[in-house]
Amino acid sequence: MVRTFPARRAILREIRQFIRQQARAHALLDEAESLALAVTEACANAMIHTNCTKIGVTWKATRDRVEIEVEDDGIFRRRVPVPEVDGGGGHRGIPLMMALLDQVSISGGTVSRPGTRVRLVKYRES
Amino acid sequence: MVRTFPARRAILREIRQFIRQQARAHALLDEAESLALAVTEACANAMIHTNCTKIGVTWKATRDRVEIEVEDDGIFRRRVPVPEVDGGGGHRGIPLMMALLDQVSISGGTVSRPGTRVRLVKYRES
Amino acid sequence: MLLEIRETGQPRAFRLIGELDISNAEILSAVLDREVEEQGDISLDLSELTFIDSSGIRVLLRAMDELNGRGKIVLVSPTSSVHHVLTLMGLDDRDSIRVVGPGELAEP
Amino acid sequence: MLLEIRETGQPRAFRLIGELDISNAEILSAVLDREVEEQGDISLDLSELTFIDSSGIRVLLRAMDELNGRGKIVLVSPTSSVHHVLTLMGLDDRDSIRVVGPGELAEP
Ligand SMILES: Nc1ncnc2c1ncn2[C@@H]1O[C@H](COP(=O)(O)OP(=O)(O)O)[C@@H](O)[C@H]1O
Ligand SMILES: Nc1ncnc2c1ncn2[C@@H]1O[C@H](COP(=O)(O)OP(=O)(O)O)[C@@H](O)[C@H]1O
Repeated sequence: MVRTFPARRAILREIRQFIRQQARAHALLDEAESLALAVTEACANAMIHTNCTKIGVTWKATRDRVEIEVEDDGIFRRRVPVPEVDGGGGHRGIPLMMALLDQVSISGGTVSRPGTRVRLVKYRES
Repeated sequence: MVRTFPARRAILREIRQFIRQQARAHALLDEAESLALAVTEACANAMIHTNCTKIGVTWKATRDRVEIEVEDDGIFRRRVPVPEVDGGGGHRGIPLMMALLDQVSISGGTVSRPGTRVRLVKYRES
Repeated sequence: MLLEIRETGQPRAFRLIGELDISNAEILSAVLDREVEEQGDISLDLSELTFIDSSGIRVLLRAMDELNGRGKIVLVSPTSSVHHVLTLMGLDDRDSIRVVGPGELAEP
Repeated sequence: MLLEIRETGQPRAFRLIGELDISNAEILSAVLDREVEEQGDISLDLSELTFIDSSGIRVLLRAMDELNGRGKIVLVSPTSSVHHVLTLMGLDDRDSIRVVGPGELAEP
Protein backbone atom coordinates (compact mmCIF):
# COMPACT_ATOMS: atom_id res chain seq x y z
CA MET A 1 0.00 0.00 0.00
CA VAL A 2 1.77 3.15 -1.22
CA ARG A 3 0.60 6.74 -1.03
CA THR A 4 2.39 9.82 -2.26
CA PHE A 5 1.90 13.17 -0.55
CA PRO A 6 3.10 16.67 -1.37
CA ALA A 7 5.88 17.71 1.02
CA ARG A 8 3.94 20.33 2.94
CA ARG A 9 3.61 20.61 6.69
CA ALA A 10 -0.14 21.00 6.51
CA ILE A 11 -0.31 17.54 4.90
CA LEU A 12 1.15 15.76 7.93
CA ARG A 13 -2.26 15.27 9.40
CA GLU A 14 -3.48 13.51 6.25
CA ILE A 15 -0.44 11.28 6.40
CA ARG A 16 -1.35 10.37 9.97
CA GLN A 17 -4.91 9.65 8.92
CA PHE A 18 -3.58 7.23 6.31
CA ILE A 19 -1.46 5.46 8.95
CA ARG A 20 -4.30 5.31 11.49
CA GLN A 21 -6.64 3.90 8.87
CA GLN A 22 -4.16 1.19 7.89
CA ALA A 23 -3.48 0.40 11.55
CA ARG A 24 -7.22 -0.04 12.15
CA ALA A 25 -7.58 -2.23 9.07
CA HIS A 26 -4.75 -4.46 10.28
CA ALA A 27 -5.85 -4.83 13.90
CA LEU A 28 -3.04 -2.66 15.18
CA LEU A 29 -5.13 -0.28 17.25
CA ASP A 30 -2.70 -0.14 20.17
CA GLU A 31 0.16 0.74 17.86
CA ALA A 32 -1.71 3.29 15.75
CA GLU A 33 -0.59 6.42 17.60
CA SER A 34 3.05 5.35 17.96
CA LEU A 35 3.18 4.59 14.25
CA ALA A 36 1.46 7.89 13.38
CA LEU A 37 3.98 9.80 15.49
CA ALA A 38 7.04 8.01 14.09
CA VAL A 39 5.84 8.63 10.54
CA THR A 40 5.12 12.29 11.35
CA GLU A 41 8.71 12.67 12.60
CA ALA A 42 10.18 10.96 9.54
CA CYS A 43 8.15 13.16 7.17
CA ALA A 44 8.88 16.31 9.17
CA ASN A 45 12.61 15.53 8.96
CA ALA A 46 12.37 15.30 5.18
CA MET A 47 10.60 18.68 5.07
CA ILE A 48 12.94 20.38 7.57
CA HIS A 49 16.23 19.08 6.28
CA THR A 50 15.73 18.87 2.52
CA ASN A 51 13.97 20.79 -0.20
CA CYS A 52 12.02 17.70 -1.21
CA THR A 53 8.77 18.11 -3.12
CA LYS A 54 7.02 14.85 -2.37
CA ILE A 55 7.00 12.05 0.15
CA GLY A 56 6.04 8.45 -0.46
CA VAL A 57 4.67 6.39 2.40
CA THR A 58 4.53 2.61 2.01
CA TRP A 59 2.62 0.46 4.47
CA LYS A 60 3.28 -3.26 4.77
CA ALA A 61 1.82 -5.38 7.55
CA THR A 62 2.54 -9.07 7.95
CA ARG A 63 1.64 -11.62 10.62
CA ASP A 64 4.43 -10.57 12.90
CA ARG A 65 5.20 -6.95 12.11
CA VAL A 66 4.43 -3.66 10.41
CA GLU A 67 6.96 -2.04 8.15
CA ILE A 68 6.52 1.53 7.01
CA GLU A 69 8.83 3.17 4.53
CA VAL A 70 9.02 6.94 4.19
CA GLU A 71 10.84 8.08 1.08
CA ASP A 72 11.52 11.65 0.06
CA ASP A 73 13.13 13.11 -3.07
CA GLY A 74 15.53 15.41 -1.20
CA ILE A 75 19.26 15.31 -0.57
CA PHE A 76 20.50 14.00 2.74
CA ARG A 77 22.52 16.62 4.63
CA ARG A 78 25.91 15.16 5.48
CA ARG A 79 26.57 17.45 8.37
CA VAL A 80 25.91 16.83 12.00
CA PRO A 81 23.77 19.56 13.47
CA VAL A 82 25.21 20.37 16.86
CA PRO A 83 22.39 21.60 19.13
CA GLU A 84 23.92 24.78 20.54
CA VAL A 85 24.55 26.12 17.05
CA ASP A 86 21.52 24.90 15.24
CA GLY A 87 19.19 26.22 17.89
CA GLY A 88 17.25 24.90 20.80
CA GLY A 89 18.55 21.41 21.32
CA GLY A 90 17.31 19.89 18.07
CA HIS A 91 13.96 18.25 17.81
CA ARG A 92 15.30 14.73 18.36
CA GLY A 93 13.18 13.11 15.70
CA ILE A 94 15.35 10.05 15.11
CA PRO A 95 15.79 9.18 18.80
CA LEU A 96 12.02 9.52 19.18
CA MET A 97 11.38 7.12 16.28
CA MET A 98 13.80 4.70 17.90
CA ALA A 99 12.05 4.95 21.24
CA LEU A 100 8.67 4.26 19.66
CA LEU A 101 9.61 1.39 17.37
CA ASP A 102 11.73 -1.73 17.18
CA GLN A 103 13.86 -0.94 14.17
CA VAL A 104 14.79 2.25 12.35
CA SER A 105 16.89 2.31 9.17
CA ILE A 106 18.00 5.39 7.38
CA SER A 107 19.50 5.36 3.91
CA GLY A 108 20.69 8.75 2.86
CA GLY A 109 20.39 9.90 -0.71
CA THR A 110 23.23 11.62 -2.54
CA VAL A 111 23.48 14.43 -5.06
CA SER A 112 23.55 11.95 -7.93
CA ARG A 113 20.86 9.74 -6.42
CA PRO A 114 18.62 11.88 -4.23
CA GLY A 115 16.03 10.52 -1.87
CA THR A 116 16.31 9.51 1.77
CA ARG A 117 14.54 6.31 2.79
CA VAL A 118 13.53 5.76 6.38
CA ARG A 119 12.30 2.25 7.23
CA LEU A 120 10.32 1.88 10.43
CA VAL A 121 9.57 -1.55 11.86
CA LYS A 122 7.34 -2.48 14.77
CA TYR A 123 6.83 -6.10 15.83
CA ARG A 124 3.38 -7.23 16.79
CA GLU A 125 2.96 -8.09 20.42
CA SER A 126 2.83 -11.87 20.75
CA MET B 1 34.57 -11.96 9.72
CA VAL B 2 33.32 -11.65 13.33
CA ARG B 3 35.24 -10.49 16.38
CA THR B 4 33.94 -10.18 19.92
CA PHE B 5 35.33 -7.58 22.29
CA PRO B 6 34.77 -6.89 25.99
CA ALA B 7 32.61 -3.78 26.44
CA ARG B 8 35.29 -1.50 27.85
CA ARG B 9 36.20 1.97 26.66
CA ALA B 10 39.89 1.17 26.57
CA ILE B 11 39.13 -1.52 23.97
CA LEU B 12 37.78 0.95 21.40
CA ARG B 13 41.19 1.42 19.93
CA GLU B 14 41.57 -2.31 19.32
CA ILE B 15 38.18 -2.33 17.64
CA ARG B 16 39.39 0.46 15.34
CA GLN B 17 42.55 -1.46 14.57
CA PHE B 18 40.41 -4.41 13.52
CA ILE B 19 38.36 -2.18 11.21
CA ARG B 20 41.42 -0.46 9.72
CA GLN B 21 43.04 -3.82 9.08
CA GLN B 22 39.95 -5.15 7.31
CA ALA B 23 39.65 -1.93 5.32
CA ARG B 24 43.26 -2.27 4.16
CA ALA B 25 42.75 -5.92 3.25
CA HIS B 26 39.72 -5.01 1.15
CA ALA B 27 41.21 -2.03 -0.69
CA LEU B 28 39.09 0.45 1.24
CA LEU B 29 41.89 2.74 2.33
CA ASP B 30 39.97 5.98 1.72
CA GLU B 31 37.05 4.73 3.78
CA ALA B 32 39.10 3.28 6.66
CA GLU B 33 38.90 6.27 8.99
CA SER B 34 35.21 6.98 8.39
CA LEU B 35 34.41 3.33 9.10
CA ALA B 36 36.64 3.31 12.20
CA LEU B 37 34.87 6.42 13.52
CA ALA B 38 31.35 5.15 12.82
CA VAL B 39 32.14 1.85 14.55
CA THR B 40 33.70 3.70 17.50
CA GLU B 41 30.47 5.71 17.88
CA ALA B 42 28.26 2.63 17.66
CA CYS B 43 30.35 0.79 20.28
CA ALA B 44 30.57 3.85 22.53
CA ASN B 45 26.76 4.14 22.41
CA ALA B 46 26.41 0.55 23.59
CA MET B 47 28.81 1.26 26.48
CA ILE B 48 27.23 4.60 27.43
CA HIS B 49 23.60 3.65 27.18
CA THR B 50 23.53 0.03 28.33
CA ASN B 51 25.24 -2.18 30.83
CA CYS B 52 26.37 -4.56 28.11
CA THR B 53 29.34 -6.83 28.73
CA LYS B 54 30.46 -7.62 25.22
CA ILE B 55 30.25 -6.26 21.71
CA GLY B 56 30.37 -8.25 18.50
CA VAL B 57 31.68 -6.60 15.36
CA THR B 58 31.00 -8.28 12.02
CA TRP B 59 32.76 -7.16 8.85
CA LYS B 60 31.40 -8.02 5.42
CA ALA B 61 32.78 -6.46 2.25
CA THR B 62 31.39 -7.21 -1.19
CA ARG B 63 32.13 -5.81 -4.65
CA ASP B 64 29.94 -2.79 -4.15
CA ARG B 65 29.82 -2.15 -0.43
CA VAL B 66 30.99 -2.75 3.12
CA GLU B 67 28.55 -3.76 5.80
CA ILE B 68 29.55 -3.67 9.44
CA GLU B 69 27.30 -4.91 12.20
CA VAL B 70 27.82 -3.89 15.81
CA GLU B 71 25.87 -5.98 18.26
CA ASP B 72 25.79 -5.56 22.02
CA ASP B 73 24.08 -7.59 24.73
CA GLY B 74 22.48 -4.60 26.49
CA ILE B 75 18.94 -3.30 26.67
CA PHE B 76 17.93 -0.44 24.43
CA ARG B 77 16.76 2.58 26.42
CA ARG B 78 13.29 3.57 25.25
CA ARG B 79 13.52 7.14 26.36
CA VAL B 80 14.55 10.11 24.35
CA PRO B 81 17.39 11.95 26.02
CA VAL B 82 16.63 15.63 25.72
CA PRO B 83 19.91 17.57 25.59
CA GLU B 84 19.28 20.26 28.19
CA VAL B 85 18.45 17.66 30.83
CA ASP B 86 20.87 14.94 29.96
CA GLY B 87 23.78 17.34 29.83
CA GLY B 88 25.79 19.13 27.27
CA GLY B 89 23.90 18.74 24.03
CA GLY B 90 24.35 14.98 23.65
CA HIS B 91 27.25 13.49 21.81
CA ARG B 92 25.30 13.05 18.57
CA GLY B 93 26.67 9.63 17.76
CA ILE B 94 23.87 8.47 15.49
CA PRO B 95 23.75 11.66 13.38
CA LEU B 96 27.52 11.35 13.01
CA MET B 97 27.26 7.74 11.81
CA MET B 98 24.65 8.88 9.32
CA ALA B 99 26.85 11.69 8.07
CA LEU B 100 29.77 9.30 7.54
CA LEU B 101 27.97 6.41 5.89
CA ASP B 102 25.26 5.61 3.40
CA GLN B 103 22.94 3.56 5.55
CA VAL B 104 22.43 3.16 9.28
CA SER B 105 19.96 0.71 10.81
CA ILE B 106 19.26 0.35 14.47
CA SER B 107 17.32 -2.54 15.93
CA GLY B 108 16.69 -2.07 19.60
CA GLY B 109 16.74 -5.01 21.95
CA THR B 110 14.08 -5.53 24.59
CA VAL B 111 14.03 -6.83 28.13
CA SER B 112 13.06 -10.30 26.94
CA ARG B 113 15.43 -10.22 23.98
CA PRO B 114 18.35 -7.95 24.79
CA GLY B 115 20.92 -6.79 22.34
CA THR B 116 20.95 -3.75 20.10
CA ARG B 117 22.16 -4.27 16.53
CA VAL B 118 23.54 -1.37 14.53
CA ARG B 119 24.12 -2.04 10.84
CA LEU B 120 26.42 0.37 9.03
CA VAL B 121 26.65 0.35 5.23
CA LYS B 122 29.00 2.25 2.98
CA TYR B 123 28.91 1.88 -0.79
CA ARG B 124 32.18 1.69 -2.66
CA GLU B 125 32.91 4.65 -4.89
CA SER B 126 32.37 3.63 -8.51
CA MET C 1 -8.38 23.80 11.59
CA LEU C 2 -5.93 21.38 13.13
CA LEU C 3 -5.38 23.11 16.46
CA GLU C 4 -7.53 25.38 18.55
CA ILE C 5 -6.24 27.22 21.61
CA ARG C 6 -9.03 28.40 23.88
CA GLU C 7 -8.71 30.58 26.97
CA THR C 8 -10.56 28.93 29.78
CA GLY C 9 -12.07 30.81 32.70
CA GLN C 10 -9.00 31.22 34.87
CA PRO C 11 -6.09 33.51 34.12
CA ARG C 12 -3.18 31.87 32.30
CA ALA C 13 -5.20 28.74 31.61
CA PHE C 14 -5.71 27.41 28.10
CA ARG C 15 -7.26 24.38 26.51
CA LEU C 16 -5.63 22.81 23.46
CA ILE C 17 -8.02 21.12 21.09
CA GLY C 18 -6.95 19.03 18.12
CA GLU C 19 -3.52 17.90 16.94
CA LEU C 20 -0.31 19.76 17.73
CA ASP C 21 2.49 19.25 15.22
CA ILE C 22 5.20 21.13 13.35
CA SER C 23 2.59 22.72 11.08
CA ASN C 24 0.99 24.65 13.93
CA ALA C 25 3.40 24.53 16.88
CA GLU C 26 4.22 28.18 16.33
CA ILE C 27 0.64 29.17 17.11
CA LEU C 28 1.08 27.73 20.59
CA SER C 29 4.55 29.18 20.75
CA ALA C 30 3.19 32.68 20.09
CA VAL C 31 0.64 32.35 22.89
CA LEU C 32 3.18 31.01 25.38
CA ASP C 33 5.83 33.58 24.43
CA ARG C 34 3.46 36.27 25.59
CA GLU C 35 2.53 34.46 28.83
CA VAL C 36 6.04 33.58 30.01
CA GLU C 37 6.89 37.24 30.38
CA GLU C 38 4.89 37.32 33.58
CA GLN C 39 5.54 35.07 36.54
CA GLY C 40 3.24 32.34 37.80
CA ASP C 41 2.06 28.97 36.55
CA ILE C 42 0.62 28.47 33.09
CA SER C 43 -1.97 25.74 32.83
CA LEU C 44 -2.70 23.83 29.64
CA ASP C 45 -5.69 21.52 29.53
CA LEU C 46 -4.68 18.67 27.23
CA SER C 47 -7.79 16.52 27.58
CA GLU C 48 -8.83 17.29 24.01
CA LEU C 49 -5.37 17.26 22.47
CA THR C 50 -5.25 14.04 20.49
CA PHE C 51 -1.72 14.25 19.10
CA ILE C 52 1.62 15.89 19.89
CA ASP C 53 4.91 15.60 17.99
CA SER C 54 8.49 16.53 18.94
CA SER C 55 7.92 20.10 17.74
CA GLY C 56 5.04 20.43 20.18
CA ILE C 57 7.18 19.03 22.99
CA ARG C 58 9.86 21.50 22.09
CA VAL C 59 7.48 24.44 22.44
CA LEU C 60 6.58 23.25 25.94
CA LEU C 61 10.24 22.84 26.90
CA ARG C 62 11.10 26.27 25.57
CA ALA C 63 8.28 27.90 27.52
CA MET C 64 9.48 26.10 30.63
CA ASP C 65 12.99 27.41 30.00
CA GLU C 66 11.75 30.94 29.57
CA LEU C 67 9.67 30.84 32.72
CA ASN C 68 13.01 30.07 34.29
CA GLY C 69 11.74 29.13 37.72
CA ARG C 70 9.19 31.94 37.96
CA GLY C 71 6.37 29.44 37.52
CA LYS C 72 5.52 25.98 36.25
CA ILE C 73 3.90 24.64 33.13
CA VAL C 74 0.96 22.57 34.36
CA LEU C 75 -0.26 19.96 31.88
CA VAL C 76 -3.78 18.91 32.79
CA SER C 77 -5.37 15.56 31.90
CA PRO C 78 -3.35 14.47 28.88
CA THR C 79 -4.87 11.64 26.85
CA SER C 80 -2.98 8.37 27.13
CA SER C 81 -1.23 8.71 23.79
CA VAL C 82 -0.09 12.27 24.52
CA HIS C 83 0.94 11.17 28.00
CA HIS C 84 3.10 8.45 26.47
CA VAL C 85 4.99 11.02 24.41
CA LEU C 86 5.43 13.34 27.42
CA THR C 87 6.97 10.42 29.30
CA LEU C 88 9.24 9.28 26.47
CA MET C 89 10.60 12.80 26.20
CA GLY C 90 11.08 13.02 29.96
CA LEU C 91 8.70 15.92 30.62
CA ASP C 92 7.27 14.13 33.62
CA ASP C 93 10.73 14.18 35.21
CA ARG C 94 11.14 17.92 35.26
CA ASP C 95 10.63 20.14 38.23
CA SER C 96 9.21 22.97 36.20
CA ILE C 97 6.53 20.88 34.52
CA ARG C 98 3.67 19.20 36.34
CA VAL C 99 1.45 16.63 34.73
CA VAL C 100 -1.82 16.35 36.61
CA GLY C 101 -5.17 14.59 36.34
CA PRO C 102 -8.44 16.54 36.19
CA GLY C 103 -9.09 16.32 39.95
CA GLU C 104 -5.62 17.39 41.04
CA LEU C 105 -5.83 20.91 39.73
CA ALA C 106 -6.55 22.62 43.04
CA GLU C 107 -3.46 21.22 44.76
CA PRO C 108 -0.32 23.38 45.09
CA MET D 1 49.15 5.11 26.07
CA LEU D 2 46.50 6.21 23.63
CA LEU D 3 46.77 9.95 24.06
CA GLU D 4 49.60 12.23 25.06
CA ILE D 5 49.17 15.92 25.79
CA ARG D 6 52.42 17.84 25.63
CA GLU D 7 52.96 21.49 26.51
CA THR D 8 54.82 23.14 23.67
CA GLY D 9 57.09 26.16 24.11
CA GLN D 10 54.48 28.92 24.11
CA PRO D 11 52.04 29.60 26.90
CA ARG D 12 48.64 27.95 26.48
CA ALA D 13 49.85 25.83 23.59
CA PHE D 14 49.58 22.06 23.61
CA ARG D 15 50.25 19.25 21.20
CA LEU D 16 47.93 16.24 21.12
CA ILE D 17 49.58 13.00 20.14
CA GLY D 18 47.70 9.76 19.48
CA GLU D 19 43.99 9.00 19.36
CA LEU D 20 41.36 11.01 21.21
CA ASP D 21 38.20 9.10 22.07
CA ILE D 22 35.70 8.58 24.87
CA SER D 23 38.24 6.50 26.81
CA ASN D 24 40.57 9.46 27.30
CA ALA D 25 38.62 12.61 26.42
CA GLU D 26 38.49 13.53 30.09
CA ILE D 27 42.27 13.86 30.22
CA LEU D 28 42.03 16.65 27.64
CA SER D 29 38.99 17.99 29.41
CA ALA D 30 40.93 18.30 32.69
CA VAL D 31 43.72 20.24 30.97
CA LEU D 32 41.34 22.58 29.18
CA ASP D 33 39.15 23.14 32.26
CA ARG D 34 42.17 24.63 33.96
CA GLU D 35 43.14 26.79 30.98
CA VAL D 36 39.74 28.29 30.20
CA GLU D 37 39.70 30.06 33.55
CA GLU D 38 42.10 32.63 32.14
CA GLN D 39 41.40 34.69 29.08
CA GLY D 40 43.25 34.47 25.78
CA ASP D 41 43.55 31.92 22.98
CA ILE D 42 44.36 28.29 23.61
CA SER D 43 46.28 26.60 20.84
CA LEU D 44 46.16 22.87 20.17
CA ASP D 45 48.57 21.36 17.68
CA LEU D 46 46.69 18.47 16.06
CA SER D 47 49.32 17.43 13.53
CA GLU D 48 49.99 14.20 15.42
CA LEU D 49 46.42 13.50 16.46
CA THR D 50 45.37 10.59 14.25
CA PHE D 51 41.80 10.10 15.47
CA ILE D 52 39.01 12.06 17.13
CA ASP D 53 35.50 10.89 18.02
CA SER D 54 32.34 12.80 19.03
CA SER D 55 33.46 12.82 22.67
CA GLY D 56 36.67 14.59 21.68
CA ILE D 57 34.70 17.12 19.65
CA ARG D 58 32.46 17.68 22.62
CA VAL D 59 35.41 18.52 24.85
CA LEU D 60 36.53 21.14 22.33
CA LEU D 61 33.04 22.62 22.11
CA ARG D 62 32.72 22.74 25.86
CA ALA D 63 36.06 24.53 26.26
CA MET D 64 34.95 26.99 23.61
CA ASP D 65 31.72 27.58 25.52
CA GLU D 66 33.58 28.14 28.75
CA LEU D 67 36.02 30.57 27.20
CA ASN D 68 32.83 32.44 26.38
CA GLY D 69 34.36 35.00 24.05
CA ARG D 70 37.44 35.68 26.19
CA GLY D 71 39.59 33.83 23.67
CA LYS D 72 39.53 31.33 20.85
CA ILE D 73 40.42 27.68 20.56
CA VAL D 74 43.01 27.50 17.78
CA LEU D 75 43.32 24.08 16.15
CA VAL D 76 46.63 23.84 14.35
CA SER D 77 47.37 21.56 11.40
CA PRO D 78 44.78 18.83 11.79
CA THR D 79 45.39 15.69 9.73
CA SER D 80 42.95 15.21 6.88
CA SER D 81 40.85 12.61 8.69
CA VAL D 82 40.55 14.73 11.84
CA HIS D 83 39.83 17.77 9.69
CA HIS D 84 36.97 15.86 8.06
CA VAL D 85 35.37 15.24 11.45
CA LEU D 86 35.83 18.88 12.52
CA THR D 87 34.01 19.93 9.35
CA LEU D 88 31.19 17.39 9.68
CA MET D 89 30.55 18.63 13.21
CA GLY D 90 30.64 22.25 12.07
CA LEU D 91 33.63 23.38 14.16
CA ASP D 92 35.07 25.24 11.18
CA ASP D 93 31.94 27.40 11.12
CA ARG D 94 32.31 28.80 14.61
CA ASP D 95 33.67 32.20 15.47
CA SER D 96 35.34 31.01 18.62
CA ILE D 97 37.28 28.19 16.96
CA ARG D 98 39.96 28.71 14.35
CA VAL D 99 41.37 25.91 12.27
CA VAL D 100 44.75 26.89 10.86
CA GLY D 101 47.59 25.34 8.87
CA PRO D 102 51.13 25.21 10.25
CA GLY D 103 52.21 28.46 8.56
CA GLU D 104 49.21 30.53 9.62
CA LEU D 105 49.95 30.52 13.29
CA ALA D 106 51.41 33.99 13.53
CA GLU D 107 48.33 35.68 12.06
CA PRO D 108 45.79 37.39 14.33
N1 LIG E 1 14.82 12.83 5.51
C1 LIG E 1 16.00 13.42 5.78
N2 LIG E 1 16.67 14.05 4.81
C2 LIG E 1 17.85 14.63 5.06
N3 LIG E 1 18.46 14.66 6.24
C3 LIG E 1 17.85 14.05 7.27
C4 LIG E 1 16.60 13.39 7.09
N4 LIG E 1 16.26 12.86 8.28
C5 LIG E 1 17.24 13.19 9.15
N5 LIG E 1 18.21 13.90 8.54
C6 LIG E 1 19.47 14.36 9.18
O1 LIG E 1 19.62 13.70 10.42
C7 LIG E 1 19.80 14.65 11.47
C8 LIG E 1 19.24 14.13 12.80
O2 LIG E 1 17.84 14.16 12.80
P1 LIG E 1 17.01 14.21 14.15
O3 LIG E 1 17.52 13.18 15.08
O4 LIG E 1 15.59 14.08 13.80
O5 LIG E 1 17.30 15.57 14.87
P2 LIG E 1 17.29 17.07 14.35
O6 LIG E 1 16.32 17.18 13.23
O7 LIG E 1 16.87 17.83 15.56
O8 LIG E 1 18.70 17.37 13.97
C9 LIG E 1 19.14 15.89 10.93
O9 LIG E 1 19.61 17.06 11.54
C10 LIG E 1 19.47 15.84 9.45
O10 LIG E 1 20.75 16.35 9.20
N1 LIG F 1 23.60 0.51 21.54
C1 LIG F 1 22.63 1.20 22.15
N2 LIG F 1 21.97 0.66 23.20
C2 LIG F 1 20.99 1.33 23.81
N3 LIG F 1 20.56 2.57 23.46
C3 LIG F 1 21.16 3.16 22.44
C4 LIG F 1 22.22 2.53 21.73
N4 LIG F 1 22.60 3.37 20.74
C5 LIG F 1 21.84 4.46 20.85
N5 LIG F 1 20.96 4.37 21.86
C6 LIG F 1 19.92 5.34 22.25
O1 LIG F 1 19.81 6.29 21.19
C7 LIG F 1 19.96 7.62 21.69
C8 LIG F 1 20.59 8.54 20.65
O2 LIG F 1 21.96 8.26 20.47
P1 LIG F 1 22.96 9.35 19.90
O3 LIG F 1 22.39 9.95 18.67
O4 LIG F 1 24.27 8.69 19.72
O5 LIG F 1 23.05 10.54 20.92
P2 LIG F 1 23.28 10.57 22.48
O6 LIG F 1 24.09 9.37 22.85
O7 LIG F 1 23.99 11.85 22.67
O8 LIG F 1 21.92 10.61 23.08
C9 LIG F 1 20.78 7.43 22.93
O9 LIG F 1 20.63 8.47 23.83
C10 LIG F 1 20.26 6.11 23.48
O10 LIG F 1 19.07 6.32 24.22
